[in-house]
Amino acid sequence: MFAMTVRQRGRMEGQFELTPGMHAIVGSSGAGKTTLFRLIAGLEHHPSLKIRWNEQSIDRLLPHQRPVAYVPQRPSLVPHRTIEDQIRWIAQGSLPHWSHWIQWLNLEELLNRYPHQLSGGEQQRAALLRALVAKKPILLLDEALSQIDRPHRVSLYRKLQETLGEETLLLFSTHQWEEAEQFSEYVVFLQKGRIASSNNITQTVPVDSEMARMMGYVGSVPVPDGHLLIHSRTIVLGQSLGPSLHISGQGYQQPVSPTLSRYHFLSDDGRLLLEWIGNPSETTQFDDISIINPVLVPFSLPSTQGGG
Amino acid sequence: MFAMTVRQRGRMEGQFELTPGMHAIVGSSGAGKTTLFRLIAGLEHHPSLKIRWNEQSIDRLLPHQRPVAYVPQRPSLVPHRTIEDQIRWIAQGSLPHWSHWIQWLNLEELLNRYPHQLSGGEQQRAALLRALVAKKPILLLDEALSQIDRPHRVSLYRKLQETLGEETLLLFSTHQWEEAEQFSEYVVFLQKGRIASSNNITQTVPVDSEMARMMGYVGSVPVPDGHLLIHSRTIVLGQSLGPSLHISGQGYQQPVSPTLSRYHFLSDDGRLLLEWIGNPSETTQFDDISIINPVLVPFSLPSTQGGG
Amino acid sequence: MRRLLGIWSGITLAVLFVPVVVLFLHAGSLEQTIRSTAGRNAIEVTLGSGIIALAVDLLFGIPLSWILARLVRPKWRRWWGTLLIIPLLMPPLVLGLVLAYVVGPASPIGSTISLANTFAGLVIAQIYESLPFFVLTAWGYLGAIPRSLEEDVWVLGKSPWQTFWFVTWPMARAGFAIAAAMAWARIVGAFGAPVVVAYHPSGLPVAIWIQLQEQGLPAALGLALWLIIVSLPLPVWLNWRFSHVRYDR
Amino acid sequence: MRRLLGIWSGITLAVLFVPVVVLFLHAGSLEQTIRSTAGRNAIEVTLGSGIIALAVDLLFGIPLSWILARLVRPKWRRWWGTLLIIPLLMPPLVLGLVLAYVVGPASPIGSTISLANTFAGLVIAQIYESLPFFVLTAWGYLGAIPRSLEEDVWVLGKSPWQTFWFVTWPMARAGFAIAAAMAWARIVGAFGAPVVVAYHPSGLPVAIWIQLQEQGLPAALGLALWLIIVSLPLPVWLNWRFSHVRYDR
Amino acid sequence: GGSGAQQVSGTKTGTANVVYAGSLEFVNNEQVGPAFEKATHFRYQGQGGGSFGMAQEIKSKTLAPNVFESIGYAPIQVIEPRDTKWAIAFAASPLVVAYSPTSHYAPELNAIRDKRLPLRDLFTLMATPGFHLGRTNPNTDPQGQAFYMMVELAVKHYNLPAGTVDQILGTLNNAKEVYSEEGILTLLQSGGLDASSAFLSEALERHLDYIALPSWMNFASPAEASVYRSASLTLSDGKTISGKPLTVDITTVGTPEQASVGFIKFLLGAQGSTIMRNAGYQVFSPEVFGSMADVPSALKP
Ligand SMILES: Nc1ncnc2c1ncn2[C@@H]1O[C@H](COP(=O)(O)OP(=O)(O)OP(=O)(O)O)[C@@H](O)[C@H]1O
Ligand SMILES: Nc1ncnc2c1ncn2[C@@H]1O[C@H](COP(=O)(O)OP(=O)(O)OP(=O)(O)O)[C@@H](O)[C@H]1O
Ligand SMILES: [Mg+2]
Ligand SMILES: [Mg+2]
Repeated sequence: MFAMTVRQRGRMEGQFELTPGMHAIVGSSGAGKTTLFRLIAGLEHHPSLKIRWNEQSIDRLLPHQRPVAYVPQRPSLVPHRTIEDQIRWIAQGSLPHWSHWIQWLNLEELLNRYPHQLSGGEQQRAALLRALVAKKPILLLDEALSQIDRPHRVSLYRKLQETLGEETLLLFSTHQWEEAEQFSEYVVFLQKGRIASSNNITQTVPVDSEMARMMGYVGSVPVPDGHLLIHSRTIVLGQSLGPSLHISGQGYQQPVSPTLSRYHFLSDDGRLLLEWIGNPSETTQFDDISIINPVLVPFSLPSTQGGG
Repeated sequence: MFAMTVRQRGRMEGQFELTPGMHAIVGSSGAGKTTLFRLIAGLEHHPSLKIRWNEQSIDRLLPHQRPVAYVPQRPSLVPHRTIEDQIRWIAQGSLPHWSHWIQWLNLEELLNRYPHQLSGGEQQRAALLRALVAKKPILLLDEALSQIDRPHRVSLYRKLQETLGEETLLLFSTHQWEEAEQFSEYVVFLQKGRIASSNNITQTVPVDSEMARMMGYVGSVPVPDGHLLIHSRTIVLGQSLGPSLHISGQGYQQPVSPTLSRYHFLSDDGRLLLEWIGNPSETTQFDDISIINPVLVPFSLPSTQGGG
Repeated sequence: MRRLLGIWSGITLAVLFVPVVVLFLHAGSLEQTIRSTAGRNAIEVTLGSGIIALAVDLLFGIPLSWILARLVRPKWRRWWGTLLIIPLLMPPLVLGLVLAYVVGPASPIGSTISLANTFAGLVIAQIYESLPFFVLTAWGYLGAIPRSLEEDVWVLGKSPWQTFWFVTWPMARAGFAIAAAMAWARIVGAFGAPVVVAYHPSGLPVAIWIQLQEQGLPAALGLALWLIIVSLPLPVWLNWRFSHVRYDR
Repeated sequence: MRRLLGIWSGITLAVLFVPVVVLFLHAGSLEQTIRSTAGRNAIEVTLGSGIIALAVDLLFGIPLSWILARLVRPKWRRWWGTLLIIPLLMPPLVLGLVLAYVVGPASPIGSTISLANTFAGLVIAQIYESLPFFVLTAWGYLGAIPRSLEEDVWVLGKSPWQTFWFVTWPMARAGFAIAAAMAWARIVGAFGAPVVVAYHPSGLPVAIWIQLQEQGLPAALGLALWLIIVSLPLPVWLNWRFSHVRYDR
Repeated sequence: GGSGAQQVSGTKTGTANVVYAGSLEFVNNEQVGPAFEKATHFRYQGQGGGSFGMAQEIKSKTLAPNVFESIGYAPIQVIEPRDTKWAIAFAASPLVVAYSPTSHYAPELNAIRDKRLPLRDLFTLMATPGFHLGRTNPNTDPQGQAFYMMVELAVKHYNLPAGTVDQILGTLNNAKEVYSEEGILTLLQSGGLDASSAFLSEALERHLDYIALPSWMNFASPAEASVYRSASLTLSDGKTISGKPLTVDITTVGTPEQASVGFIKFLLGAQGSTIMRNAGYQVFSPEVFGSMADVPSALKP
């Protein structure tokens, strides 16, 4: 069990509890993800900080004494040691034990190189392995896979999920909401230095429009109890089902590539209501849409995405 | 018109031509994207390198003489100058002119900070602005937006696309195929130091299974002329349309979150044929699938994703 | 461990300061020293010649160290390093004896205009005592500034020259300041070479020497204390003004 | 611009090497010098005492510079820098005068055992001439190593001590090597302090001085050339072995 | 500045560029020099250092004064015959034993100084193990030679036990007590030495406590030359030298110029003699060494 509380005004405030497993930290740029990780890892301090792990208080321990391994966002390999040297150093000698991972991460041929001789993604993979061999029960990945291509990243997450020990906690920050959805049980959502929510992923409801947009919602419809948020993936084209989930209007599809289309949906009086990117479909024109699993929230999202 | 040829065995080989506009460089980790950018920017050299821009040869110019602005993959701000100072320096004094961009990138309050006081994504936004104010006709973005959250990144790409001058070339590398699909006209595909293909995005056909996987194809079906690649986004559930695009079997849906589902599709004899992540749908069980816009290629992709 | 290191460093500091403390304890009257014309002259001579010598060090040393740090191929670095150690190892006394050939009456220069026992001769002696220290220190610092910082702005259209002033110089300044402080220490303390080629005009170390012969130890130490006092402001200012640019998180 | 800088640096190098060349031209027979017992003794004394002094410099200087670079709060850096400039500015001659108090029988140390004119006295004189140069140079280099390099492995379970050896030390070595080369130059060239407190056993600079009086300039310069020759290998080896760790792309 | 090269200056405004033994620093720099400048229209520039070292530098042409003033004739012989062929001795500096008032032995030394104890006791005291005596290198310094021979003379004179010379001095270049000329009085003043050799002039300038020596052993009286000659010393290079007065010898370097000759003339004159005497030197009528023919006529006695 991991529990954290902090009350550092303007920098990091809030608290959350997590069970072992794989969980995501989500928040827009500058929300405080890195700050949170650095607090957990012991690189930043605040008197109000309380961290408990398995009933032990760890917030007064020095960074190297904490049960935490942390992969920062920026390149972090030791520049003047080969990949093998530094991984072996962290692993304290037992590399053969890790040969499966080395192979899986495609690092075999890179082991005797220096970090500056690796590409960005290769460095990230090496840094990940280096953190794994530290064998700490808490692993923090701060956008640590951001420079690895999508399919590899996805299989890496899956692999991590599979090999995670029973008693291990993996926290990762990501800018791809789908990855949080796919691979985390809980999501800790940060906003301007506050821990805004921490929920089971299947129950996560956006607390404000920023979070909603980050989660991929593209618009909202006012209903008596609040607003219905619309996610591009929950839209079903054409007339459908129950009246509360049904929005009337006309839409058309604009193919972007063989596998991607842009959709525009206008109200009956010709106003652009929604615009989204999604799967191609067989119809280029359609009447009305309906929404699967609508999410009801007390705030509204403009129907088209704004800037910045 | 931009044209480049290089024949450096084992490091970068091939050639391509591009018209002004916004184009993506795609390739898996270590494929050579950064190397390509550094060659264009003049930070790396090879005798065989030829680069022409508007009928002028630029491959013998020093980096600062080239009509190129380059934002590298790693943090690249000048560490001991405030954001404002360095942007003003590159812009040669005319910052007010850029206030719209500063606002749009949410940089107003960060201008008088030093780079180490910014979050990763904030640094990337500042670096982008710094490159924009250089006002070079060729802009190279090497995963320069990788640490910005999805919705902001998408609107940034859109904004760049809109404000791009007639005579400007913007090359960006990305690990998200959808972004290439959405925002580039041409895609240059790199593979192990080779320029493997450069095509109009709407005509891009994967040249091998690596590229196919990167493009999001999740499986293939053998047909007499080759293989039909299957993209999760082109799958329509349930029985449908023409016979060549129709695959029979049974599938079921597993909801991951309110807006995401995992699908499994088995052949009639019970073998797992496909597995993909996609939109939720109203049916949890379905018979058969059909494919929209199938892509025919001479190689096959295993029906489930492998590791690494 | 850290505690032990702290104690050990405390001891080191104490050891380093023993001579300073002894100097304070045993120096004769400061006031009396400064009242003597010879003492005042020596201070003026040392400051005047020292600032010129330091300026020349910077003028010669900054470009050379920059060239060594930036244009020398990595594999040649060691050779250049070795080469530069040779002038570094010339002891002051030997420098004096050798410079006597160069600036003295017997040299080609000296036969037309002898620089021995002139202000210029003193400045030359000081330059030779300090320049190798400056170049080596500055080179090392410049070499520690990552090349990529420069590349990152070249590709935004800034020339190497512009880049030097905006990017490299502010980072290198801290190194140059330390290098200059060390050069300055060599300059104001220069005795071996000046006592041979520039007894006149007497800078402070030679004046201390003369004072020692004439008046004995306390008077000489009084002048030595003045040396510390008058030579301190420049390096302190350098250190204060151009102290380390820290930029990592 | 670059061309101009190149030419200017060439001139600087030429200027730096004038004394070395003159030394070669005017030095008496090398062979004869080494045949004299005094000459051989001086070489042995200088190398023997010099290596001990350098070892002490390292032993004291490395921890102190590390503490200064790592544990001193940034806002206090300037104060420490100022403090350390004071011993740096003690000229060799003044050090000699002051050390006369320290090593003589009048001092707390000296009252039990006088160190004047002993091997230990010579070593002490050399240490005081070189240690401030070592500490300041080494401090500067250590300060230039980003803190984040250490943090990045602490968070993988490595203690600061382990981190020092694996991460910091190899990067700092280049700086320590240059600092040691400079300390060594001060040690082997130490004249001002030894001539006062350690005329015996005569190290090379004092021996050169005696040789000058007994045999004249060519013989003295012959010994000076030996000084360069015998003192060169150590710093060259340091420079060769621990040359800059370059790691940026 | 400018050490006016070796051509004869036609006008009277030249510079006397004097290189002298370090022990003459005070008297030359502070007294003779200023008085000379006031009395004549010449300028004065002085430079002090070890007599032999300076001589060697003049010989190597790295130093070009026009007057050289040394302790003893031997350093001047180094630059003969190219730069000069003669020297004039005109004063002598008495040897004394300077001591530290903070020494353990200060009471006895004070008593000897005040003649409450016989001078003989100084030598038994100096022979005491643990007595820190300082002297200079006889191989490079005339004072070092004189001090060595002074001890010899005293031991003989006072009929001290045979081993006493060795107990006091040890070997010629005894590493325990031979210091540099530049360092020796510093160590004495810092308390590092109990006693050391010194010239009377130095002891006066630096306000040192010292024990004066009778003329037969202070190497400053030409009248006692025969006594001095009875002592001898074999240097490290095998040369044997015998004692002679520690005279202040002066000569011109290169072609005599008006300024250089003028300086020597001034020094030999009444005003110069007074200054020298007041500074603790014994002044006697000038005596020429070397080639009388080459002495400028203005200086011939
Ligand atoms: N200095 C070097 N020495 C040897 N190989 C190198 C060096 N620098 C890069 N490489 C190799 O060149 C290949 C291309 O690297 P590059 O950085 O261009 O890849 P990339 O496509 O940008 O990858 P990523 O998406 O991970 O950033 C990689 O396999 C890398 O290991
Ligand atoms: N040294 C500092 N001084 C002042 N503000 C800082 C400092 N370091 C970080 N910040 C601010 O704290 C906030 C949180 O930064 P943090 O790096 O934790 O964000 P993040 O969520 O990791 O963002 P990103 O996704 O861009 O990496 C940002 O607004 C940043 O500007
Ligand atoms: Mg961050
Ligand atoms: Mg790359």
